[in-house]
Amino acid sequence: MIPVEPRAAATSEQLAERLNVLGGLEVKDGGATQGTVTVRTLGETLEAATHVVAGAPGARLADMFADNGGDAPTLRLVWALESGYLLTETEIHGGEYPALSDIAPAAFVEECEIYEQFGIRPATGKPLNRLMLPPHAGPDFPRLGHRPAQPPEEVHAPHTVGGQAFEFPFGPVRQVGVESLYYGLVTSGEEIVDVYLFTWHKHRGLEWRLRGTTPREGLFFAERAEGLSAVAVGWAVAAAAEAALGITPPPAAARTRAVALELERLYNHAAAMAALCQATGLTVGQSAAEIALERLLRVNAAAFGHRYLFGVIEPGGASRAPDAEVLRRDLPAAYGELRRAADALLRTNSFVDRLEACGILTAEQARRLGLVGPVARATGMATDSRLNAGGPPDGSPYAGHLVTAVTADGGDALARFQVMLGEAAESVRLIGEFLDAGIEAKSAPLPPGGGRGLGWAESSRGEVLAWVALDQDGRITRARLRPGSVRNWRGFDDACRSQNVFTDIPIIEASFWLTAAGLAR
Amino acid sequence: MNPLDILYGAAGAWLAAAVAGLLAGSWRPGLRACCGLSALAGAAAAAAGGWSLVYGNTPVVAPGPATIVGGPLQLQMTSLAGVFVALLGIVAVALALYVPRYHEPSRGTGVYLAACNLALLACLAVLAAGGMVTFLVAWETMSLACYLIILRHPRSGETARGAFWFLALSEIGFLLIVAAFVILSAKTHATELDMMAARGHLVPGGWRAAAYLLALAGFGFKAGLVPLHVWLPEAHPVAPADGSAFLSGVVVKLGAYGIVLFAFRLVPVAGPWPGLVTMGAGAASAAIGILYALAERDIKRFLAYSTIENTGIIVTAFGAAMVFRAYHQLALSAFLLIAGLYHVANHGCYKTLLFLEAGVVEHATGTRDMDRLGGLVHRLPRSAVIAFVGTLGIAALPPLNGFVSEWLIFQGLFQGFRTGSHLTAILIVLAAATLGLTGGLAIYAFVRGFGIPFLGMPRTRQAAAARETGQPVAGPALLAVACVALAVGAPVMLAALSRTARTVTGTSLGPLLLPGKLTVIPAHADFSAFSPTYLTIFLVAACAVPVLVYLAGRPRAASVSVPVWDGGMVSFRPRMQYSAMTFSAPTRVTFDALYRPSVSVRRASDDDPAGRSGPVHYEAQVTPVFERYLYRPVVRAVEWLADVIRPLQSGDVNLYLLYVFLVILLAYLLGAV
Amino acid sequence: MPLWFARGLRRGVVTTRYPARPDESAAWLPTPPAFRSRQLTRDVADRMVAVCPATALRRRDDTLIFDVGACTACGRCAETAPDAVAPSGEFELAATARSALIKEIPIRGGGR
Amino acid sequence: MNPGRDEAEAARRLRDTISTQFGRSLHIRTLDTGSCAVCEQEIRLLTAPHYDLHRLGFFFTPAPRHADLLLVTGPMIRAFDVAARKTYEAMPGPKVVVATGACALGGVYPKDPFVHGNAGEVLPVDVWIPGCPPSPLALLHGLGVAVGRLAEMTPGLTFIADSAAGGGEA
Repeated sequence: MIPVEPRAAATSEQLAERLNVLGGLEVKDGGATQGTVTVRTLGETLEAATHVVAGAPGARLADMFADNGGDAPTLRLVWALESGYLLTETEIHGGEYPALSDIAPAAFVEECEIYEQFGIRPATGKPLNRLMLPPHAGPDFPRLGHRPAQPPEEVHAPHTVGGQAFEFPFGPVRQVGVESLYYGLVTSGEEIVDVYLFTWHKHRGLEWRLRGTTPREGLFFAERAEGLSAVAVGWAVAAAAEAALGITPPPAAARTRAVALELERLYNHAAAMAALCQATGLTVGQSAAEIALERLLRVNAAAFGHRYLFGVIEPGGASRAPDAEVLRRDLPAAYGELRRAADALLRTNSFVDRLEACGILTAEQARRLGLVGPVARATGMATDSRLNAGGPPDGSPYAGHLVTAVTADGGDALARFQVMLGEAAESVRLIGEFLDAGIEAKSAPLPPGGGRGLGWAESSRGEVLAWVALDQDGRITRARLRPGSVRNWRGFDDACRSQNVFTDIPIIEASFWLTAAGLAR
Repeated sequence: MNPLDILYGAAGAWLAAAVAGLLAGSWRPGLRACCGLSALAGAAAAAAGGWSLVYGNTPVVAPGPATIVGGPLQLQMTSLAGVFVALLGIVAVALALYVPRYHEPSRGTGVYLAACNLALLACLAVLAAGGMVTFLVAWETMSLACYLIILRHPRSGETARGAFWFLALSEIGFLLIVAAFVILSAKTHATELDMMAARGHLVPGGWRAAAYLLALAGFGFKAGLVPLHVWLPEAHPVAPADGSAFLSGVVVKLGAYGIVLFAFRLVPVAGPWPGLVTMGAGAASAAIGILYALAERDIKRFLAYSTIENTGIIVTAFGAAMVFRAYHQLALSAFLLIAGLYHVANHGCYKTLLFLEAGVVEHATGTRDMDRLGGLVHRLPRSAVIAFVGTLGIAALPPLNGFVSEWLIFQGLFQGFRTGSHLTAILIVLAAATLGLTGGLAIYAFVRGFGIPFLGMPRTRQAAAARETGQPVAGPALLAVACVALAVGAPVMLAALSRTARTVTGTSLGPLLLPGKLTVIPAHADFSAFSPTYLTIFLVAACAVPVLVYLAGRPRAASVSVPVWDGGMVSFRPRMQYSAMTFSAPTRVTFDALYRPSVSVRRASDDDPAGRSGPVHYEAQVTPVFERYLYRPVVRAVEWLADVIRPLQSGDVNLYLLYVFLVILLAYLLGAV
Repeated sequence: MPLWFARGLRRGVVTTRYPARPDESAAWLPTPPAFRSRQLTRDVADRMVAVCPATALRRRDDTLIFDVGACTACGRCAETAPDAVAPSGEFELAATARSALIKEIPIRGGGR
Repeated sequence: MNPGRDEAEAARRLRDTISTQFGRSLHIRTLDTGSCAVCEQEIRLLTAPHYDLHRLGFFFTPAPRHADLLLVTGPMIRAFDVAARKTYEAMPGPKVVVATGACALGGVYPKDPFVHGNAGEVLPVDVWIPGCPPSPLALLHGLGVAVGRLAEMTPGLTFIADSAAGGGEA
């Protein structure tokens, strides 16, 4: 084992050199965006390399995915360090790779997904879980890679319930106006013993669909992966394409994108507040929050021509820019509505008591599961991809502005609600600063040729990662979408397990404010 | 011709049945003859019991030579014992109809049937005992016969343990009963019960109280009052179905008979406190009994705890009757005595029925664990209907007899204010409140007791493979008819019982109790009135009206039957139903101070905390408070004492000579004094 | 402890009069495009068909088949041919027959 | 889909029975067959103070057993069609199916191994509401058309903007 001396934020370059010591390495600097360093490791040294990187202070496994690139599938790990992102690529031969979830537990769900899509399994042989594969999926079910050798029945952990508990089936068709998602609530009659989710009802195979499309056409589908985070996912895919082609959007267009992202964060947090009031049964509070939400959506429609900001982002820049005067006039009024409703809620004892100690997540759980966004910040982790992804690269509009990661401790529904309110206030301030700095609807032309790039954005649900590989005539050969919901639904299981009763589940789900569409893609 | 003569016939038939059982061994026609004789005897006993209710006490008779049983064999058929004899008869008939199809004739069947009939005979002797010695000898014979019954299937240590618990506690109880009788007969210089009752004034107050408390404790062991109840949940599951039905239906009732015998006939103690003590013990037994019933998965243990609850209700009624007598409210006292006796008959019927049905379920599926049953209503339709009638009865739901008797007991308890003393009134209302809690929990327990095994989807293959053919139905059906008859015919039964109360408390409540032909007044007309017969008729009519309206106004469009809405899920699995323990989880949480549950959970994500979902295992165990904190210390103390005393008998001859010398010396000294 | 009842009353009525009277917020909604058939030529139509991600546009020799139901009002056709496309301003497009949503736009732009 | 005479005829008869039977109140059950969560948000906003469908006599109900109208969103994922059939069959007749959003009308997702692409493939759709997402006003208009209380505008529109006004008038 290589002794890793604890030092201040180990920048990804220093880490790359230390990984060189392992031998068999090739450091490839990833594209124009300065924040990403790509390291190619060999299969044998993968485990050692993962230990080294996981050991670095503040290292967090942001994503793990596979690609059918060469003759054998290549495994890519995306590590988020203080100094930016580190991408390790490894060729996997023989359909087995060392179990990375033992080192970084956050990798478990990705291991299950890689098994379903590419058929390669971690070496330990521990049972995996079914994610996107419907139970009746035949061998002809479309996959990104080739079919897994072992049939799923042997690999997947059975959801058997033993002893005196019983499984309360909930879904997939749930309350009105709520997405289809199947919960298996294992309960002892009073409190919840275990929760598991089936998400294959909403799997539209977006990563399979993006193959062969140009970034511009791919963006149309990427935005609809998780409609409520259309801007964030669109921005991540556009940034990935720009990183692959080595261009950066003009600063004014980047600021337009940032305005759209902050507007999206605002209306999502208003919608979350309305859902929390509905879950706790405070109907007047819910109406007040929905009034604020509607006014924010109308601000979006007036500024960008679409209530949910579809079509604003395009590869290279922004397709539309808002009229600064309209935004300066309407936004403060709409946000004032939200602020007044939130202050009244925080002074309503019945509401606050209902949220306290409901769906508790500890910082240790958040770190172990690799949670992102308000859910992680509510446990005290100050992770914000706008902030510390290798310092805002020159292309990022947040470069010159003070971005504070709003955190709270306690990890319960109230902490998440307070983080959302704090972020809403930050967003309005940032929008004002961006409008002052000047915005316009311009986009840099995409040069021909191919490449690979990693893009990210901070959606209202957390860090969205996208990785794109373009072939020579600019068509996507492999796209990886990882909206924030994919990570935070794992926290939802743990939050429900902290012995809450049935009526807590809608409150916990509203406080997370995730989408099943984002999880199932 | 008096009821006692009919009982000779019954006794003779039972004796003959016992001998026939012994001779038959495993010969099927022989066993059938034994059951026939037993049924005949049962019918005779039922007739005698019913007649004795109205006939009053027969004179004491001493048939046969005086020293057959080491003392004068004195028999007397009192009307107080009439209900119990009638119940004994009906249960005997039901068991006789049930046994042939339940027991496969094997080597021990003959002996077992002989023991059963012997037990029935002993019970009859206890109830018809005119003298102290007859009573005690018959009581002990009954205990031993029941011990043999429980040991029918000695296949596992569990059976031996359950039988031993029964015998041990029975013997302790017997000692206390003997002590009580000795005190009374010593003071009144008589061994005949009537003589003792007549000379009751000779017994000074202190001895009278001591005798009553000893009797209460002694009979409490057999009746199952709470701290003394431990043998019931141990013995019932291991006894065969008809054995445990007999135990719960009749033997436990003899405990109640003993208490009412001492309280009302032999030694009416002055002052309210014995009544309050009895009522307190009864209320506590009722509440704790039903709470433990809710924490049970085994059907028979669940029914055993329910027996404790119902005995608690009966004893509470008798206790309240004693309290009202102490405050010279004789009408109310007689009314509550009648209500208690009526509840004895009711509980005897539906509890025996439920135990027989539990036997059918175990016979058909091979298991008694509720969490392994389910969906039996489709596979055992007839048994399900009969069990439903029994469940309606025991859960005290309106049309049936359980409701009538509990309603009468509540009417009596609610008139606590007539005692005049505030403290007593409060205590009586407190007992009524405890019974109210018990009533609510009883409905909750029996919805679970009937719902989990009979409704829903079968949880295991055995439950799915259950078949009705060949299962005994006649016995439980008879008891179901008895329950309905007791409910509809309640006024008739109460009229007969009022004659019994007159023989014991001396107040004739007849006209006051039943002003109209079918309405019942709880001793004071200004309080309330209630007619079980009209209630049943009205309820049946009320149910019929919506059915008729539906049939008349039914939509003509073709109706489409669609599976139950399940949220669009692919398929329901049996594990997605409430199980016995999860259904009773709310009480386990509310009363965790009593239960002290110990929970063990194993989840897939425990060993590898990375959000993996997979198999889950959840277990919640309820700690047996009485066995652990009351009986275990007593047993350990006895063992310790035994270790201390053992050296005395070390087998050394010199030591024995020393003992002989010391005894002689002591005798000399005592003689000299 | 805020009086939610009073707060609700103070906030007043914000409910729209729609459908009795039109709602002014409808002006900001994205609406499917309307085509100027005189400015339409075959290659303009082909460019628009190529750029439409939602396969709402198809060309059958001289008519442009426009499926209003499939249109997501993303505005990409207006970007490629600004003079041939104008916002229709129609958002009340519910139809009881799917065929009512499929419109045929004649291409009269001189066949260039 | 042949826009034959019998289809329009059946649709008209259905709407007559509905307007006579339901008169002023209708219960709606929503069904998400794979939407991107934005149509769901617009449907939730129907109960918001700004739009408030209760004043028009429409009510949301969780159980399909009590529902008269099924509001379908999403491109009807193949793995979901069992649940969709079950929801439709769990509703008592007469019932109306409204497909809303470009996904359900076959726009966004073409027919492929993952999705049917069009709600009409699995459920008999009576009213189609376009839009991505359809705004709450468009939804209210769609519901009005479904119960026959609002006029259907689309047949009259040509989407040809030749005159100076540029509007898509008849």
